[in-house]
Amino acid sequence: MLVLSWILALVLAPLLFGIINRIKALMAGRRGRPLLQTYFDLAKLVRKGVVVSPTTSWVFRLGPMLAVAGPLVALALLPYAGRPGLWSFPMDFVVLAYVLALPRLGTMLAALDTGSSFEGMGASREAAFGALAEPGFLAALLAAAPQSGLRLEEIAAAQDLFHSGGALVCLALLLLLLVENARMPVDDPNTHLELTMIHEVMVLDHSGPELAAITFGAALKLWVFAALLAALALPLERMAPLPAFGAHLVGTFGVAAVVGMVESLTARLPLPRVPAFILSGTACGLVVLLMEVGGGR
Amino acid sequence: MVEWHVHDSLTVEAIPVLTAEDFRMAVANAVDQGARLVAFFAAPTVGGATRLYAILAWDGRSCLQALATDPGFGYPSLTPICPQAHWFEREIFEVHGITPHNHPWLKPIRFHDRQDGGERPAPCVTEYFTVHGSEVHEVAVGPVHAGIIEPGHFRFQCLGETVLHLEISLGYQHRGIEAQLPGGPDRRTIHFMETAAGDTTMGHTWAHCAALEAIAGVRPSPRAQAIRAIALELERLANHTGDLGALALDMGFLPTSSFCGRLRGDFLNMTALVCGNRFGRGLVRPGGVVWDIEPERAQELLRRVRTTVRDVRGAVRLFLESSMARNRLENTGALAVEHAVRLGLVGPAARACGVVRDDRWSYPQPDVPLPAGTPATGEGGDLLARAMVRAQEIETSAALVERLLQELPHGPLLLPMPKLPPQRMAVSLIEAWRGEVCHVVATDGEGRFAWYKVVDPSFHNWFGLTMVLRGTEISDFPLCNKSFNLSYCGHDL
Amino acid sequence: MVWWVLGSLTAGAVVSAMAGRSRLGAILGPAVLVAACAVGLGLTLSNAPEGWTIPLPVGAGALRLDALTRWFLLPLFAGGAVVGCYGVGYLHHAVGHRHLGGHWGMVLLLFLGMSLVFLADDGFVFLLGWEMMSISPFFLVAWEDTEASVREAAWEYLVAAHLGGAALVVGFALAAVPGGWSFAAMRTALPGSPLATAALLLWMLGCGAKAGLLPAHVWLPEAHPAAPSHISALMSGLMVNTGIYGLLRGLELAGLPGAGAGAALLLIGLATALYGALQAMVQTNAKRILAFSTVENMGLIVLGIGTGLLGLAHGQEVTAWLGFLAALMHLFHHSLFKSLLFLGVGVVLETTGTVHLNELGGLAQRLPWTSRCMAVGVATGAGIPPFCGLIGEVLLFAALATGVGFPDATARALMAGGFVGLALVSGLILAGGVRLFGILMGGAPRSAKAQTAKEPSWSMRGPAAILAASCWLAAIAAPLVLGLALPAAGVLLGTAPDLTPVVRMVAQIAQVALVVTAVLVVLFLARRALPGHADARSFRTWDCGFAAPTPRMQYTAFGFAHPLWRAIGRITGSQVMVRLGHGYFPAHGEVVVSTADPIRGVWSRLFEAVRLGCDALKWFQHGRIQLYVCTLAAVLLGLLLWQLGW
Amino acid sequence: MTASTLSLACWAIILGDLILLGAGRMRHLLLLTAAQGLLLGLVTVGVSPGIEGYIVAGAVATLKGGIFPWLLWRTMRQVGTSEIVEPFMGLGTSILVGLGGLGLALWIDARLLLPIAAPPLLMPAALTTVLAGLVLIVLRHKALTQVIGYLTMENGIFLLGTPLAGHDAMWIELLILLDLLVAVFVMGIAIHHIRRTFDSIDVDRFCSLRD
Repeated sequence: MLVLSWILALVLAPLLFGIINRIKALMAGRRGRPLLQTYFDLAKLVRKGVVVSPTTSWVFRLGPMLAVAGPLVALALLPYAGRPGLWSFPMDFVVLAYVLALPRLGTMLAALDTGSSFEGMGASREAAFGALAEPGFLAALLAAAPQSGLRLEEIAAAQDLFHSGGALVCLALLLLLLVENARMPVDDPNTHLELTMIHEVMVLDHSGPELAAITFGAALKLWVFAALLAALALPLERMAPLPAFGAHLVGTFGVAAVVGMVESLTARLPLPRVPAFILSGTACGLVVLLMEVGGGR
Repeated sequence: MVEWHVHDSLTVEAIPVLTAEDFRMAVANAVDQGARLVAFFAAPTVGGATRLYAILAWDGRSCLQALATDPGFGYPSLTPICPQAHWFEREIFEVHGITPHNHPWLKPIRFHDRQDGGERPAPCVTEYFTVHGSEVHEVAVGPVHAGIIEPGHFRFQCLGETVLHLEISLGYQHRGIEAQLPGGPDRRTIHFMETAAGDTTMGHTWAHCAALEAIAGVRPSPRAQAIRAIALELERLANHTGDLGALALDMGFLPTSSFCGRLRGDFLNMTALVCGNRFGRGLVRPGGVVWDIEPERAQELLRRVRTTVRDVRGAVRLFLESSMARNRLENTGALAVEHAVRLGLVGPAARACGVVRDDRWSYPQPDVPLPAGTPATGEGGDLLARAMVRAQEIETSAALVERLLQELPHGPLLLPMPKLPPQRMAVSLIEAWRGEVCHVVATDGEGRFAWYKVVDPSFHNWFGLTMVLRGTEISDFPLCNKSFNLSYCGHDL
Repeated sequence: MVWWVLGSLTAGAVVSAMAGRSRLGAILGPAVLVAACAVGLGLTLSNAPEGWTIPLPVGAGALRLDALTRWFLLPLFAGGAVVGCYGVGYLHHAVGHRHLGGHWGMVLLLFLGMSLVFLADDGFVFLLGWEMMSISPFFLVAWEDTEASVREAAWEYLVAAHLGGAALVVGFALAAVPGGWSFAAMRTALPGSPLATAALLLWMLGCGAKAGLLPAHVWLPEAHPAAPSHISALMSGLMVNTGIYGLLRGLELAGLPGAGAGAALLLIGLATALYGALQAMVQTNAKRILAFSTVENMGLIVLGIGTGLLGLAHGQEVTAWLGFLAALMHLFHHSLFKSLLFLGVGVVLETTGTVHLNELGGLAQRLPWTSRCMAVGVATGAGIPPFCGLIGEVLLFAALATGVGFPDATARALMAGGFVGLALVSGLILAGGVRLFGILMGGAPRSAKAQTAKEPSWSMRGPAAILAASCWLAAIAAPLVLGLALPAAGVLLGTAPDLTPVVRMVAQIAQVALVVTAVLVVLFLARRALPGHADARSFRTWDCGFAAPTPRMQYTAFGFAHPLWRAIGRITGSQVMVRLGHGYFPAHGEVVVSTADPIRGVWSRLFEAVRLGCDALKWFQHGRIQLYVCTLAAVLLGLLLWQLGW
Repeated sequence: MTASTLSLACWAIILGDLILLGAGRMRHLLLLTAAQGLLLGLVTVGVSPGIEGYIVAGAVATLKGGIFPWLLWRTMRQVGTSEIVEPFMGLGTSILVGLGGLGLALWIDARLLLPIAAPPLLMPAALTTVLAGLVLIVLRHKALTQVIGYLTMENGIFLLGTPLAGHDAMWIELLILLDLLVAVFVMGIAIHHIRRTFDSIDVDRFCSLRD
């Protein structure tokens, strides 16, 4: 089951982008690109050669590897279908956050290695927003953790969408998912305007298999967040293994659908307002945490 | 100082030639008292010397004035006392090598080959205004852009996210149109005009025809004028709709952007219904228009305009009433009204700052009715104001088109054009969708073009864009740029 | 063995100082240091007997080697050997014309002092060691004494060290009142005594100043960067540990006081960590960034200690253990990566002559070794797997997270606040680390100095590589390291509760680190199989079609921090002054960014007030011997009366 | 009305307070105020069941959830003021202050000895609402925002009073009276502020605010 879920994640993660784009297209009254477009892109990129700028060094080539390695390992920490992940130990949610910082580190360093103002711009924004999002992510998960257990497995089991603080924790994670995965309204993955981008502008110089790695890493990262959110939102642990497995899968795609809806209906925030947006996500988690600390729950 | 009406012509000799100092003071005084510098250029005299001409427009009195001076190799610059002249003086310096002394920023406005015949420099390599300090970095955007837009180079001086200064270097679209016109009109002339700025075909073509008609003393029939006006307003409708959609797209607001993208196409197709070309090429010729709008076609157009405008209204309302979109638009890229006036901005960009300036009201073309109401203006000159002005202009344009379609006057489509009289000169002003298009034509002793000056609205407005960016966010630049939506080829010619 | 260590350090210091400018002076010192450190390491890891006495003129001083001391000696000797090797390479150009013997003599004296501080079993030896350790860095910092800023930093260091030292002297004097100067006596007599609180406060002041805790951190970002890089590594990686040690030992002697001290330390630690992290985010001098990073990490360690004390006060043993273990583990990891980073920046300084980020860049191409080591250091500092920084931070998170379940509401609130604050700090560290490495190493050189950078000799590259490898090893072998830390925490906390979950957690994190490494290796191999690995074309990339990029088009150090600075960084006191000419066509534009530490300003105003106060006392300095004698007599009389108890 | 619905309503009120502090546009502020008024009615029903409870709840919901916000909406439209809320400091700071307020409220709640047992989350919700109102009054430029602040604060005071109201029917009427008094008072002050802020605007239009 565990291996199956891992393989499924690897296979299906790029589909999330397809779902989001299809939803956006539907909402805008367009037909949209094929559901499997990300796969086609990946297949094309893997076969292509690479051009690197003369200013770059080993850092630039390492970045894409970190971008894949982080989410790959993070998958092993995720509880799946109400069952623990490959590892499950106290405080594994903090380790998850640190493992997920690996791709951020990789892409930012590679971006700065190009010596281009655009990539520096993206890295500078990513550094700021990533740093501000960190407390929100951890606070939400801590708030969701039951007194008895600090493992992701127990956190996922203790929460569901229709439970007092659960909805708020899920909202916090959804907002932070948008921030961490460079989605609207924080970042626009579809824009061509370098000056407004965050994630895309950092990877402008990558090409060929390295760009494929970054794209795949981004898809995996989105999968990790979506699957975590689904695990928290759905009462999977109370289901039989097979239905739970299916429900988790559907839930993960459901999160992608929600992201697609959000993207269809929102406009970009002005960049100076992004910290306030992150704070509002953080506040959702903090309220639950405060309630718990204050004994109000 | 000679003064005339926009449909009249005059002799070139009628323009008084002042000393450089008097010329400078006269222009500056006129601008202080409310005139606008619509064109300022150097042109050859009959004797072969180079003479500077300044065309001033008095919007309130609907009349034009002209002044000239013989500068020799240099003259005292107008820019320090009249910033509107800034860009014109740089152009004169670039093309003719006449130096405006004490010009604060004397450098070419277009990227071009080195004049001393040295090695061709790399694109955009020139001297930019530099903000010093170890923490300042530069951002060089362009000349190639990621979107499907024209080439241009933008050089930002930034501290992190804050733009300290922006300088724009253009010229990648330079085709030498003005240089190829003298000796005309010939068979190429009208095509040059139709493509001077691809999205402003109607504006430039009409301005060209109006200038020629003024020189020749031909007055096109009311029907031809009405068809011209319909095409001009359709061009305005298409571009404003497209601009609003693009603005929405740039902030990722999908509903409006996809709707407006389609609706812009609908407007273009209406122009195609009139003349077979979506941009209105081949419709207007000196003396009138080539294609007629028969009653059934008028009915079809009317139907289409009504439904499309209704859809546009819905999409734009969704956009401008969405609080997320408003958050993005409000107080972003603002320009104070006094800057807009002093820099001589035109078109929706100027009106959004609160400047009442629209040539459809100030210099109406003969037999064309005024649009209903007053020119649309905004407050604050921010992105929201520029979007609102466009939304209002869509309404007035649609109303005008409907009115014209319902009561199309009669008359011949195309009048024959006589040979142009010698030694005459005319200025035409057309409010195209982007702003004022100005054509200045003079004929030589045989009735051919002695020289021809085209001023696209972008020429006035590019510097306004740089002013908007000072001290704002670099991430706001794409939106600000889009809200001005200036032409590169219209500027570069 | 302990005598071998102390004796060789002493003798080496004397001989080396006498060797002066000779070649012997350049070699003898480091050789003795490395040898003594090797023996010291043996001592630390052996089952040596636990106590010794040294005959001192004022009586016998006592030394003791318990698990806590072992834990602190471990990085000291390990780091000492590595830094000694590095120093030889760093100073090789000074051989013959600078007084290298004196320099190394002072280094040995510093090590002697630190060893004594850790080994001391009574107040005298502790203070003796402390004084040695406080004075010698003054001469080490003042190595580049031709520069005014360095001289000023050295003086500032001396003042801070002496104020801290004075606090410690008074603290020990007070602590000795109930039972005497020996630690054993204090342990029995001090807890519960009314003097304990006062003594502890003074200890906290003295040790806090040494460790760079807010608000007494101001000297640290001045002095650490001013010193030669191997000395910076020593001071920032190892010497700050003495402050933490003093604090821990003081807490132990005072019987681990309760909730109040815990809450205070937690808050001070959190404030220090946040402030340090934010300052590290906006500073532009690489060494100052590292110094502020030290401040921040000391904050984290003290946060752990505070959490532990709070846990203890509320009877939550697991939290207490987690807190102290986090502090101890993080201290060890910090020694590794901070020494590493200073050695790396030392290479940069050596080869380019500058450590200002805005003059550097493009070094990853030119210094492949050093840049790789620095990357490891930055990743370790940010707690990125597979390096060891992660372990301490997760332990700290764990301590705080368990605290959220406390019965006491105030403690719960403190713990939850600490948890969220720590998360913010950890995010900031990553941002700051990326900035340091990215601006320093990435892109194109920003000045001619960086253009010609070259890798130095192996004596400088080797130590950095060893430290980088240790950063990884310490993560993979984390259960082993934890095994050493457990008895050290046991010295403070007594017998341990069931800590198997904690041990298993650390083992699992080590596994995660191992798997991350494995995944990276696999990806690396897979990359070789794909196109574009070896045959990548080097050509100008997109850049918006711009054909002539210049180094000015790269993000600057402060520019990179700008979004964060705008959001939360203004409390660092850094300011941006834009001078752009008026009108449409400005003639000149300039931007000045000042990154002065505002707390420094507060201190200098305070010192100014003290100076004015002293000026007021000048009437007393009249030179009349009679009055002086009279005053002395009055003081003595007063003391006598006090001693007789009225 | 179960206890869980009541606690959900309290959660909603607390969240509403925080969103109120983070809201950047006037129309959101007004919508939130209206929603809070309706929630207040819900809480009243929960705390004091019975016919009196329903009457009071209905009155409260109509007044605070309907009439007041609508009046303010109309005023805003007539004055033609910009939609943007003008905070002294960033909206993020306000949210942080609100979170601090929630913490303070929980802390006070743990130490407050009430004569009667109140539902668990009621007191924190009430105190947070009062503090949120305070923040709106103190940290905003616009007069209209301040009126909303007064309203919010008053909502909080009302919430504080509800558990007492359940005990004794007399209290209810007193509370309503007090409420109206406060409302009129608040409006009076607010209009004074508005008059100062919008000097040039026709003051007569504010008559619509009078009750």
